[in-house]
Amino acid sequence: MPAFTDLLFFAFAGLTLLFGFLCVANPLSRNPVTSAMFLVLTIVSMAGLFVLLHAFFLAAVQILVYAGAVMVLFLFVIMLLDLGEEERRKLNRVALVSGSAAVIGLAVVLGRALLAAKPMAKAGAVAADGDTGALGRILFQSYLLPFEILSILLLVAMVGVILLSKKESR
Amino acid sequence: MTKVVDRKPLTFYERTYLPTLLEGLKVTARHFMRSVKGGNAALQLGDGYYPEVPWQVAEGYRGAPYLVRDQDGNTKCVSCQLCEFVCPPKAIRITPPGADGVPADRPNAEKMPREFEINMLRCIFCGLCQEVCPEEAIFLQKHYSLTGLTREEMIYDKERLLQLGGVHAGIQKWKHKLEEAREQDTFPVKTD
Amino acid sequence: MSNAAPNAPAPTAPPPVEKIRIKVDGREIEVPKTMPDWQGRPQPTTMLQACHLAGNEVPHYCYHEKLPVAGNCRMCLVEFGTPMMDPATRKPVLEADGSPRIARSVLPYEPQTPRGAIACATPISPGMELYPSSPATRQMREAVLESLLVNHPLDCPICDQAGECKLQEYSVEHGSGTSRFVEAKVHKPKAVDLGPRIVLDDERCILCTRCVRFTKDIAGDDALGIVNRGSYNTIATFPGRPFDNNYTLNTVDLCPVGALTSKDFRFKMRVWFLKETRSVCTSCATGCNITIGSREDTIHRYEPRGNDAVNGPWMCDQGRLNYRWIGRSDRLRDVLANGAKTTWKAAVDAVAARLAAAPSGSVAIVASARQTTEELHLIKKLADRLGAPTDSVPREGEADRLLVNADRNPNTNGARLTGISFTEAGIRLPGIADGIRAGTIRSLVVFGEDVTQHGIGADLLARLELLVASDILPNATTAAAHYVLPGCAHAEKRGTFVNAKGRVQRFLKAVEPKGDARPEAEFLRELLAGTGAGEVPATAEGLFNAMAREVPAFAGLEWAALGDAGVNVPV
Amino acid sequence: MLDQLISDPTVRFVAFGTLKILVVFGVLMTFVAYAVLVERKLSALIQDRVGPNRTAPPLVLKIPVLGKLLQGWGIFQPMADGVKFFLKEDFTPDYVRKVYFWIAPAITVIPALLTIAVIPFGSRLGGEPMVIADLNVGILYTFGIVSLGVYGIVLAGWSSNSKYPFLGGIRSSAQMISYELAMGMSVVSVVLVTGDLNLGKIVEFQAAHGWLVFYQPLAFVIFLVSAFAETNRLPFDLPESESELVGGYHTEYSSMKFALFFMGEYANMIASAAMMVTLFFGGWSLPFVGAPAGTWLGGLLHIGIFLAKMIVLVLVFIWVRWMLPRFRYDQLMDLGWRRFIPLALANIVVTALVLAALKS
Repeated sequence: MPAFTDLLFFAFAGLTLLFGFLCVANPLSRNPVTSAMFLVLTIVSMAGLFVLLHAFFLAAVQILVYAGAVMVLFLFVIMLLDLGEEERRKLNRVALVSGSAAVIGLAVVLGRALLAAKPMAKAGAVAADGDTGALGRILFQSYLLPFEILSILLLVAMVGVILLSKKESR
Repeated sequence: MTKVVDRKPLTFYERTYLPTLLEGLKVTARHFMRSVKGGNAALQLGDGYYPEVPWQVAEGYRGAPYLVRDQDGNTKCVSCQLCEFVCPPKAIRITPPGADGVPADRPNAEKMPREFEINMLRCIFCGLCQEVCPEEAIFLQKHYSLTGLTREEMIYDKERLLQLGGVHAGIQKWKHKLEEAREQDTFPVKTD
Repeated sequence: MSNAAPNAPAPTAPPPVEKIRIKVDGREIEVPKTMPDWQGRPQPTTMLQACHLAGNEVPHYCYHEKLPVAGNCRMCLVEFGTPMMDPATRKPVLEADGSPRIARSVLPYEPQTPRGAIACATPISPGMELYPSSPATRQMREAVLESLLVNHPLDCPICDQAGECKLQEYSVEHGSGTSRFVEAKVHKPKAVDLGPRIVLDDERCILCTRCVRFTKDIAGDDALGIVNRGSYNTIATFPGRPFDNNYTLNTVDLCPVGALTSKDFRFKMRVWFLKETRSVCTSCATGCNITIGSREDTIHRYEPRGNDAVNGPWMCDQGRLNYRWIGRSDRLRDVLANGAKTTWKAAVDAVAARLAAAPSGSVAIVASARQTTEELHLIKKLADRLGAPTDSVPREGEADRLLVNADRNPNTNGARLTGISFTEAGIRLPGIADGIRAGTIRSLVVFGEDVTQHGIGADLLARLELLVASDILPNATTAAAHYVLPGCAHAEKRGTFVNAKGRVQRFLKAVEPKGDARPEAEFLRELLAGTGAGEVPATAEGLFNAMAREVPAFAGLEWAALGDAGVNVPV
Repeated sequence: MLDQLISDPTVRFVAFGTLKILVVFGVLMTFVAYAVLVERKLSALIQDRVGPNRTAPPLVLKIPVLGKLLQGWGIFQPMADGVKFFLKEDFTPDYVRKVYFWIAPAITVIPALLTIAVIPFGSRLGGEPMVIADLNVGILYTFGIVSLGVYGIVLAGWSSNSKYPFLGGIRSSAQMISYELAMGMSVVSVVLVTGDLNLGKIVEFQAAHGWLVFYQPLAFVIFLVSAFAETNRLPFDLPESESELVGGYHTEYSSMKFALFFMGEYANMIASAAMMVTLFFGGWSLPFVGAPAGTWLGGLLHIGIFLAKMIVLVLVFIWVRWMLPRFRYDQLMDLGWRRFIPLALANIVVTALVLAALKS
């Protein structure tokens, strides 16, 4: 039933965009907790998109790691800091110009990349039915170096946090 | 001089939480087995327990506060509102008589509350109202199990409080004052 | 010396008062030799005033700052000592260490018995030593209280004074706690109807005569007196004559016990429940300072609040009892558009749009001198924006020699200073009526007044395309209005009035507005924004400060600097 | 026509799927209700009390002996509780953040119910696999859904706008994250042994090779303890600890909204027990015997075996509650981060080494 899958795709894609928009520019509420909750919904809808691509592993990990852990930490921090309603700020001209320049630049790069890409060449073969084995092979063979570098980056961040938060002991 | 008591360091075995776990298991299992085997008298179904046989309160028990009447059947409360003021959960609500309100049903006492309400949902049976009352008009009595179907029902009004409270025979201060005044023929005394 | 000096020079500083040194509780202080008495004339400083300056309050019943001294309650007895004089040499007797020897006020034939002096009437002299905390003073106070309580009925539970009763307070502070009195108390009449507003309970009276002195010396109506002898002393009026003048209720404030009580406040609410809010009386242009006693959004009484620049500690009965209208059940509660209930946003938006669309000069505004100065200022801004003529309504009555002003509007000067009315209120009203009759004025905005009573009759109102009325109580104008915007009484908002003498006084909010009613300044602010007249601050403080910057008459004033007593501006 | 419909795979899938969902949901809800009763009865027996023994409809009481007996066992108590929850006044305090306050109970209870979807509660019944959704990444799905459950508690605590619920919410978020890590890591070694993320396959592996609890005892202990923490059960019920936080995150809740939290806790407990049965106790299989059932009787027997194991584990959950006092918060964190995570990591390394050695 390709039509049904397409329908689901558009539903999830639309929801992702809607929730993403509500996360950053909610016209009804400027509450940081509301924004965080919409980010969670964005992540969940994106997981839906992954499921449609038969990337079950990725979908599950997306929810487990981002929605389940990272966002809970976000919420934890927001609540502990007791952030109030965000004031609607006046637009800063410098920020506006530089911000839109950045967005346009990013859009150009992304557009070119998308145009250059071959549509759906062999993506299906790699993540067929969420084969964790295939994913593991890619991660630990083809992209081992970036993976390890990322791990070291995280390690560095972790060490930094421990150093910063550790109490002075004499 | 503070005395520092050193904690006995736990052994590795103890730090695994296992001994306490086993100990707990032993205790709970022992009680469970005893209950199941019938060592527990309470297990025997039957009568003699609370809902069927109401609990007899002890002397001096402090239950719900009610208003009382004196031996002549008059309202003792004079609407001084001290109980309303002292009530920690703000359960008492008194409507004073005002200038044109009904005078007290006792001669000489001049006033009594137009309305006296106790919200039994708020009342904590602390007894401060009884403590503070200069007229001995409110007493904590023996009711402890107050129920109702609505919140409104649990706000007891003056009539209900007086009816539940009954009669408290005590010194009739205002009557005594009136009699004392009547014995002095110097001044006419208003009796109503 | 020229007596033709209309612009009096700046008043010269009063000549420095001579100081004398005395000791209070062993602590040496310097006090002025004379101090103003109840009429403000300099008189030798009394022991009571000296103790007050030393920070030691002497208890008293009959003494009152603003009344002649009687010295009959004996509560202020204080032990004292004076430097000894050698009768032969007329020189002070000195102790071995060179300090003057002090003769304590104990009786010569009974050395243990203190012989104090009444502090309210005894002047001090140089070198005097006062002992307001000594055991002898304490003993005297205890004895006086015991004697005052001999015949007191102790019926605090049914006494309205309980909670603000000096007898209660001093009994706690200085009394003995038990009575040695076993005989039957003398019973006197209770609940005596003294006049239309006063009830007297003779048993509670301690015969301090404050009420007698007030009615004689302040109110000028020698109505009260003391009759009978000894234990049977009672306060009374002349037989068959009620105690009735416009200041009788001040005796209730003065009465330190519950003998004189107000019929209006009688048995209404215990005083310890009342929230006290500093406010200003609105019954006339005098602007007496008052304290509003309210509980849970119900106002129970007004009391005068001392302010020597305005009303001293007094106020008139008429103003004091003029509070019931705030709690009236027919108060305007709903925002109405053509008689139908609507929301504030809808009504204010519609009114703002129609006013903004009206051609310049076709709108007129009638404001009220009962409104706050800030509101009048906002109305003026709105009028300037719309090119509208404005005025307020005069309200005249009879003045008396004490406090009541002939102008019965609390803020006529505010209306003048903000430019709402011309030098005299109401002279532009006929012009507005003519404009409506001629058809040049087609929209009218009315604040807090019934214009049908003031020359703009119902027939004229019917000709208007738009009639907006903001008021507190319904009247003929609100009945005819297309839009009704419910407003607030002064007790429900904050703001300032300018009294007849140009004193800017602020008042605070005591109770919540009824129903949907809102302070006028709030929706005026929205109207201003809606008609494009700009943004104004949202709070009473901000509004006042902004007004002080814009209106020359208030230049340099600030909300915070007004204080509780107010500030004078030239009028 | 009807035959054709039945043989159509899509129709079969939808029909059986719906049926399974309904039955599983019904059974789960009954379990939740009676778990409460069992908890109350068991705690009463442990503490020398009687427990609920008063509720009974008048008609039942008329039955000579059985009526009195059923009443004594409190069989009708859950129904009375349910009726009470529905009839209680459902109030929302004025000062709460209303939207979050209302959806928080739902967020708590829904993940607990969703977890059940991937649990193979039997082998086969009439050729139909006894699992609602046979997912390839079943374990990950469970963890993902369970990790969402914390939002209910955190939002309930935050939206109540009151100090005790807030502390409960904060505690819960930290506790859940900490123990999710240990729990996830303990399962990794299980997955290493079985080589599959599909829960059905894991059960089949155990049916063939024996229960995993014997292969991975350490992983089981860590999983069990973490399950206590994840379900907020004593000794780790710090988010609601009555003695210090009044009721924790559900202090401000009443009526059905409170009942949802209550149901969420018990549903979570049952889901954890089911998960443990699947992962460590061979699911529907008995030690070293059993293959997917071919007959109806066999299928039902397998479901029975699964349920029996699950009930035993639920009883363990309940028993522990009356056995141990509450942990201190720092002890809880210490146990999670400094004991279980290193132990689980070590377990993974050892398992991997052993597996590699066996392979080579």
